[in-house]
Amino acid sequence: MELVETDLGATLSTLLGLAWLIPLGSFVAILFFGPKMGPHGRNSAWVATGAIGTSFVLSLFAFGNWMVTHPPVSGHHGDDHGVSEEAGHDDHAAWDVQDRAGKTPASFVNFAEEHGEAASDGHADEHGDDHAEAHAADGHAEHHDDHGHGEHAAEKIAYSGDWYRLYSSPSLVLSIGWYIDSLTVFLFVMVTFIATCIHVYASGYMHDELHDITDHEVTLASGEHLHRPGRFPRFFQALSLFCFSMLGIVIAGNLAMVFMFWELVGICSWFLIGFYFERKSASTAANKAFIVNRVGDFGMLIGLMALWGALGTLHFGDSVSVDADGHQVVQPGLFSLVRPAENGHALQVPDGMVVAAAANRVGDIASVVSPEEARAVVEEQVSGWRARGYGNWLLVIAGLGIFCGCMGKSAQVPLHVWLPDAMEGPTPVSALVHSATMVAAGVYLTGRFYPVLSPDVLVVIAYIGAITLFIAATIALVCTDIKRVLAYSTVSQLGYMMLALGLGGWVAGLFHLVTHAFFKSLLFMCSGSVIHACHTNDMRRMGGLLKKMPYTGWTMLVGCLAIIGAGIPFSLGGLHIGLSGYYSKDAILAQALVYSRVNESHALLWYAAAGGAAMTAFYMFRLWFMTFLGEPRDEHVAEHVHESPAVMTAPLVVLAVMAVIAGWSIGPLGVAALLEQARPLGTAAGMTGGGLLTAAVTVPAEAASHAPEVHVYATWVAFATASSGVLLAAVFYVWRLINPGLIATTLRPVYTFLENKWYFDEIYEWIFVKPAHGVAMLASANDRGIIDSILHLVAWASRQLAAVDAWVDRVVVDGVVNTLASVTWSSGLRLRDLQTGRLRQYVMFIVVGTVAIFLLASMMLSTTVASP
Amino acid sequence: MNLLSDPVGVSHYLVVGALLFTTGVVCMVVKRNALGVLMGIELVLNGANVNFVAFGSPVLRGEQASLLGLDGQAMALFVILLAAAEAAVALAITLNFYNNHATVDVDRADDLKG
Amino acid sequence: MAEYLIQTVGLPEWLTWSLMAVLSAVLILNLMAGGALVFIWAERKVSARIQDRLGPTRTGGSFGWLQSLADGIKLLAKEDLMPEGADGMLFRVAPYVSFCASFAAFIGLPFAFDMVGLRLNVGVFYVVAVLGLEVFGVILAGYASASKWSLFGAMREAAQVVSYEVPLGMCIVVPVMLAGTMDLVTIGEKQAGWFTNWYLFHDPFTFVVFWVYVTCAVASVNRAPFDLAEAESELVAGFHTEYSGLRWSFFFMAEYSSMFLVSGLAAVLFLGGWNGPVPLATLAGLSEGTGETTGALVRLLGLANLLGKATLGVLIMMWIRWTLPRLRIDQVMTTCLKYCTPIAAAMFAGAMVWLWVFPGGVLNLDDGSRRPGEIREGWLEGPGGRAPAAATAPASIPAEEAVAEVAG
Amino acid sequence: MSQVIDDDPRIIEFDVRTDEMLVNMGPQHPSTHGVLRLVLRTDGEVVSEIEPHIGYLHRCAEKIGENISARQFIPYTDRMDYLAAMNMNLGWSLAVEKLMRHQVTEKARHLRVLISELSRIASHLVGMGAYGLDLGTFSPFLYAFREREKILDLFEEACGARLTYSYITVGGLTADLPPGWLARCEDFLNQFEPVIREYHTLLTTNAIFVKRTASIGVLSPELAINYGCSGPVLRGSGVDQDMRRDGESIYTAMYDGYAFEVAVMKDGHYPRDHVYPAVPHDAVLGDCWHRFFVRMLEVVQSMDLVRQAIDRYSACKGPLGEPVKVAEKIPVGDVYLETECPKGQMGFYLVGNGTAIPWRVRARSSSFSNLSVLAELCHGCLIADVPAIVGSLDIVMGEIDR
Amino acid sequence: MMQALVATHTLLAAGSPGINWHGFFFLLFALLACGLALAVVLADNVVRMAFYLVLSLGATAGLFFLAGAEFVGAMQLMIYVGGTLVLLIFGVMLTAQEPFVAIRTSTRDKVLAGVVGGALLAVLLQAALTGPAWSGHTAVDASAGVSQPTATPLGMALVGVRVDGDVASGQPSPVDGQVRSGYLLPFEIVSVHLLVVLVGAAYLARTKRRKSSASVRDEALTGVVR
Repeated sequence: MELVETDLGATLSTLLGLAWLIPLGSFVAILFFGPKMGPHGRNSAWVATGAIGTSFVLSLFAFGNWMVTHPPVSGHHGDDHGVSEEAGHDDHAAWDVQDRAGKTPASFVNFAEEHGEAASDGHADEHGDDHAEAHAADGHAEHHDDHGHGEHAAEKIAYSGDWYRLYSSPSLVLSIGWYIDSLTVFLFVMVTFIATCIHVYASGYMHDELHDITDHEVTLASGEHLHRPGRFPRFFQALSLFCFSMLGIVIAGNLAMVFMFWELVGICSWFLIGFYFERKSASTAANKAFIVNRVGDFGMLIGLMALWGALGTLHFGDSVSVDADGHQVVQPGLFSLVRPAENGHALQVPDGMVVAAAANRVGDIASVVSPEEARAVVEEQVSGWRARGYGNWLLVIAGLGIFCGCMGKSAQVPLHVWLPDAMEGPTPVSALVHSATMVAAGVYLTGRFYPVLSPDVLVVIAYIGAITLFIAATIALVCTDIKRVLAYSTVSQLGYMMLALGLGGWVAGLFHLVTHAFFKSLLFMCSGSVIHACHTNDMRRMGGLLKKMPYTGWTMLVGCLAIIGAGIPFSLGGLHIGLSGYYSKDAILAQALVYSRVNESHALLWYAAAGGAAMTAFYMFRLWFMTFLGEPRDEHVAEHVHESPAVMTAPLVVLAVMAVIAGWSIGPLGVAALLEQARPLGTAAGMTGGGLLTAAVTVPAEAASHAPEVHVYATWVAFATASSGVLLAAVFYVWRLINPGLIATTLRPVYTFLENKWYFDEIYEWIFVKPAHGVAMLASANDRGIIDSILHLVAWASRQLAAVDAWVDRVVVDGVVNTLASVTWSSGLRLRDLQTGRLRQYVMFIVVGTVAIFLLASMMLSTTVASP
Repeated sequence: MNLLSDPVGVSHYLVVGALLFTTGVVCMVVKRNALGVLMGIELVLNGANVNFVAFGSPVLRGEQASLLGLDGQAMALFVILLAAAEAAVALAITLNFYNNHATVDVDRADDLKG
Repeated sequence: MAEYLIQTVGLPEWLTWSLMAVLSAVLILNLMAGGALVFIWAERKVSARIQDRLGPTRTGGSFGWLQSLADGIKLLAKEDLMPEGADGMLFRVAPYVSFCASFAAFIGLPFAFDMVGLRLNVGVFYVVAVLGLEVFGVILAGYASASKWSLFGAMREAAQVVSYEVPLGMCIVVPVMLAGTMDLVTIGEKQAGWFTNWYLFHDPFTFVVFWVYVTCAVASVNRAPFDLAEAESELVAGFHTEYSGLRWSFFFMAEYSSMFLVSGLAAVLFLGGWNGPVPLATLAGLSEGTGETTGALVRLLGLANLLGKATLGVLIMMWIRWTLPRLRIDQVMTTCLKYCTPIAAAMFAGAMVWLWVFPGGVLNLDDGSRRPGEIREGWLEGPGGRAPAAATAPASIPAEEAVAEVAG
Repeated sequence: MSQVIDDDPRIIEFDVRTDEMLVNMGPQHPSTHGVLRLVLRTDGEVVSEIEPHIGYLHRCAEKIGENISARQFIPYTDRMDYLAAMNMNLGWSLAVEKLMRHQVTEKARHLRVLISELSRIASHLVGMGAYGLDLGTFSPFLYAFREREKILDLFEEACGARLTYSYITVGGLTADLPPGWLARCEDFLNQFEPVIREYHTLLTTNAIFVKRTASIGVLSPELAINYGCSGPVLRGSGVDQDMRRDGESIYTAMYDGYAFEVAVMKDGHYPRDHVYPAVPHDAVLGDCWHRFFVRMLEVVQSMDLVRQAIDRYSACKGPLGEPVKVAEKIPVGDVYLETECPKGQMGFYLVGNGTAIPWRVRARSSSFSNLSVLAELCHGCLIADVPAIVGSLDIVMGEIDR
Repeated sequence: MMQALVATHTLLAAGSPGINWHGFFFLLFALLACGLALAVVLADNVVRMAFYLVLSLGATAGLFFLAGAEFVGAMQLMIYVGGTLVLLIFGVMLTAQEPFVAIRTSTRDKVLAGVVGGALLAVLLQAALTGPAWSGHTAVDASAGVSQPTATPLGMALVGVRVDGDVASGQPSPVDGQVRSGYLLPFEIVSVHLLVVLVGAAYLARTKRRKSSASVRDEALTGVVR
């Protein structure tokens, strides 16, 4: 393939850039021509689907290019669920590939080479000691010895560059750029694939919108139901924009761009969740999602400001530019600032942050010496200050801030409240929002931003994740709305991902993101199919649907099995067999186990994860059993149930297949191995740190979780919890040995507590909304009572004064003005003769005037020249 | 300097430009037909253009032309383009005037007479 | 030749150069006049064959090949009438305006490599701009004739030609973009090699745009089905209703040479110019630069190629004329503004994207000597710098090998 | 003169205010089919009013007819519709025969059908070719004339003349067919049939042709009837009338036993006895395209009739019968008879007073009525549409001016 | 005219003209341009005025060619002479009714205009002739300048890239070390301006008129709106 010889970065950026922009084109096309595309805009579905399909194909091309150029190697800490044992470890081959790739110039940023050079030009000598100090302070020194994977740290392949610079100054470059590693490429494939499925599915699901529809959930003041024209094109228009935004986040090369598309995703979700905006609930839910996300984004903005203010760049990767002398100048990006190569890619507080934190001292220095000297002094001092902990807080704030945004997007407690409400949107939207796009964005960004997160932040992330997964799972236990169960399960699974990331399981978390995307979109689309058939969301009115909807039922079973991580917990002839969730969830559990072993005080995380697994199994199968097994509970619903059309079931089957195989590895080919390529530099090893927010923690290397003693144990625990959950569900809902209602009455307070979703909404109502109302009322009373009366007084006084003034006006001022006016009037009357209205005369005037000015000017000039 | 004996230079072009400009102005003044006035404007713009091109010409100013670079020619281009736009609008105005007054005599267009 | 005259014959330089200028002008003039004669004869024969008749057979022996000459003599002898109410000066001057515009446009058209009246770096632009002036003659004729039919014809012509210049320009921009230059010689040079290097086959967009160009070209030279300015069934004879004799014949010479010109332009822009479908000369190891005699031969071959292509274009226009009915003026404008312009614009965009995605082109069969599809090569040198042909042609591939390749 | 703009639907936008002008089209204009003079009142290219001026070809034919005997008048009918002189002859002959109560022989009847339908083909060929010419394409004209020449060759063989035949005459025909004529006629028909398909390709289905004719000059059936239009012009508007079927018995009796279907659009489609091109999407019933198409259909229809006539004629034994004497007396009484000529219904009126010379002769010209509708059709059309509309009416000035 | 151009360039390319051809053609075109411009003023007939204007502008294009601004020259031919004047003649014809073809101006106006014009000319000529004398010395080297491509740098400049020193790349001009900016923004402004102007002109030129009752009837009768 000739692409090897060309610049892969350019190829990938072109392909992925096209894949990214095509949905935008579709959006624009539908925006302007949507209603004209066939009857009622029917063809807009094909435009949108075609666009995202094309993106998918382009992404596949990019993926193929990537796989050919950088075939994943199954490292020894890679995924050992699959058949990697047989595949062997051909590290040398991998190195060869890297070396060849490393020769390509320009946008390909080979960290090892570039930074090697940078380190060798005397830079390292200056700061050698400081580095050692920093190592000692952060406890990073041992990470090579621990795991011996230092060489992998140099293997990270990423391409970055800018398409277009929006704004450029020494202190800030805003650009539309790309940062492409295997994570980007793979997420592109995944997002476009799932989005394609959802587009196809939606073109069937949304067919109601093709004609005028009566919305029975909206009652107008006249008592009639709302009757409105269909909004088919609008739906696909928003869908296209949504895909464009999500792909923009994925490909973004800098945080500013991420933030732009982050907000675009937010506004798209607002469009889509509020698609039925005439419904009060839908518009409220849309607003809620938007506002809750804004809360997170506020944090994100703080993070952005912290980074920009201290570091002056928002680029992920290094950017290469040519200066005036024609030399290539490497401007380090965030990653290399936080984890510089000369430091072995270990985390250190970047100079900028240190200096920013030590602003007082810098001021002191600057007040004594000249600016040049001050700079030198500051440079000397930086490592010392760093050792003393300057800037640690800034790094933590930056990390927390960015994570705050991720919390909003990925619905982490306490910002999770929007997600279940977001079910008000059409089901394809739910599938898209909850699998591939919006919520994935948060996890993705956490993963992308991972190198900058310090252990303190990671602990916070882990706890937030654990709390989220636990709370959401408990709520899901008692939900009866089929989509809400899935929604809470999404929240719970997102908690898992965050937990994994927080525990240092970078691959595990993102792996779960990928597998979850497949099976969760499958589950949502299945539920959509069920809702489409039953016209209700209430599981209590379903039951026994399996016979009537075989495709939906069985594919949903696949989805349920995948989400609970069903698999065989022991090796069958060297093969571990299981559905996709099996691999990813086990990886998370294993990581949690390692973590809890390393940090005894944080053992709670492990229990939360394991308990969550059991609950996941229970509520998922509760859902499936209630929906598909047993007898129909509501005859009315049951009698007109039918299987959905092929355009809806076909994506289900496709996704079901993906939900099964997404986690498999064949030889070196597998998601985990692929993600391993994208692992941020320096994160393969564990790290120790913290002390700011918690006691010092050790984040274990992810490879540690692959050790058999950990992994086997975790696998068995996962199996046990999952099967116990399934069994319990079966006991309740299939065999009916125990009446669930009885339990509910027995544990009434708990049940009510859970049914009310831990009273989050109420708490927020009391904490935020009510006080806000109160403040508003106070302000209003203040306005009316005090300020208004003062104003009235002033007004009265003014009137009295005005009466006096009026007399003066009428007599004195008016007299003057009238005189002036009459003078003007009479002079105008005389001057009007000059205004002949004759064009040619005006031209003449202009010419005469010009000549006169010239003459005058030359005269003046000559006199001034002559006079001295 | 003697224009007739010197090699052709910027000054020569300036003279031509001045002549065209003046002719255009006179045309604007003399013509009562709105279209004639319009043609006068075109001549004026054209005269200005000659100057621009002359100042930007590497042939006429040699090395010194680089002081102006392409600006002269680019300016001439813009003038040409805007002249086209101006002609379109002026013609539209003329036609409208003709529609309303059934004449193109600018002396009859004295609705704004003071 | 100039050197020869100066050095050997000893003519004064200014006289020599004037002679050379006059010579090239006369050559083009002859091409126009002679071409018009030939084409008028061809039109009669072609139309006759299309209509199942023989056409002129007697004048000048067989084929009636002297018919046009006889007609010309008749026209010379005819009285040049002028209507009473006509604006005499404009009436007289109008045919020459048309003719001069058509003539002047030929200056920029290359007939073979570097065989061009004046190699301008804005060649395409110049040709189109000057050709557009032809419409003035028609408008003046229509106005000055003091005939309502003529006025109708002139108005139609003005509207039509001005409108069609837009899509025509857009079509022309496509090859200009591909070549990266407006210099016609360079554009032709870029298409050297096998016929797959022709811009017609460069990509699907250029293929489409060529046909748009054909449509617009036919329209801009006022040939059926766009011959509204002289629509004989509606406007008697349109703008030249009142013309007779020599003045009338000038209009016709202008029309036929414009046809030839747009065909030649099509040949240079899309059909490889003077490069044949098979690079015979290159295969034989020859090029313009290999020597005085062979170079001249190669140029003559190129000249034959271009004349052949242009003549083919003219014949196709004749074929169209004798087959299709005439469009109505509003339909002509619709065709231009609603079809040709958007299609040309879209194709332009498409070609741009194509160029971006496949920078090297797709179909290029490289004959080994020239690199087709290279953009901007030497654009800074401009027409003053020699095209790469002379430098690279003979050395890079031995003739035997090339022949063997083809044979194999 | 600017108007106050309101929602009045009668106010429309014009591009530029222009002044109307009067334009003379003809009598020496290439596309007015002879010496018709049209005075157009145009606003730019838009025709606001059109007024036909006729009479440039007036020869007092009717008055002459009142001074010569009925058979002597036959050559004058030749010169009415000189493109279909046979049909003129037939019309006059039948009218006189009706007054005389004269019955021609069976053989003569079939020969008359044969000849008049051939003549109809010849006439429509001119109409078709000239219509192409009107629309700016020259070649179909010559193709049409090539075929017409072949018909004229046949006529020449039969009667010795190529344009003014005087072949069909009162009481029969002047002569029987020469030997071998029928075979040559068959040859012609066989050769001609595929040529029609070419015409359809060249004109009927040609995109430009369709653009120029479809929805142009739409003549509503009511208007057509009100103006007395007839022939293809009437049938092109969808009115199902054909004198050969609906006429007086003395005329329809001529076609007894002949199978033909009137070429008119019924229920949205034309008779489907041959493979015709489909009606284009843009065409509206009653527009130029339909008028043209009806003529093309009638060519095929006439070919059918000619074939049938050849069979029947060759089956007839016995003599052709002699025409009446030149000085045969005409009975007292008046008679009016309309026949279906290629251009429409041609009527002859004569009053006999017992002598050989008719006391009154009048002709009703189909082209005259058809032309009278022109002003209605051309209102608001473009100048380029005027030839298209005039051509679609297929008028002959000789018949109008007489 | 164009024929003459061939000769000019051939001569200039030769480098050593026997007589000053550049001067000769300059004089020719200058006289043509000025003389025809004068003819525009003196002519009474509008169409003739337009015709003279076309020729004058064409001659100016010739001057541009001589000054080495080929692109501008071709542009002048295409847009100015081609586009603008066709537009103008269109207008002339649309409004050309007998009484308006020639509107006489009073002699008083003419004399006045002559005086004022003369004054203006004097001022302008004064400015033209007292400027720095760049002229002359470089014109002989015109052969080098003539063949320089003018279209490409100009086109590049219009899209914002200056070949002769560029802001985007920070490269100064090789000649004077100045960093120049391209014309992308003015170009865009002019584009939008043109669009707006054309739309405006189209709107302005339209007029409302009452449809005649006959056409209403026609429309109702045929159901066809044309």
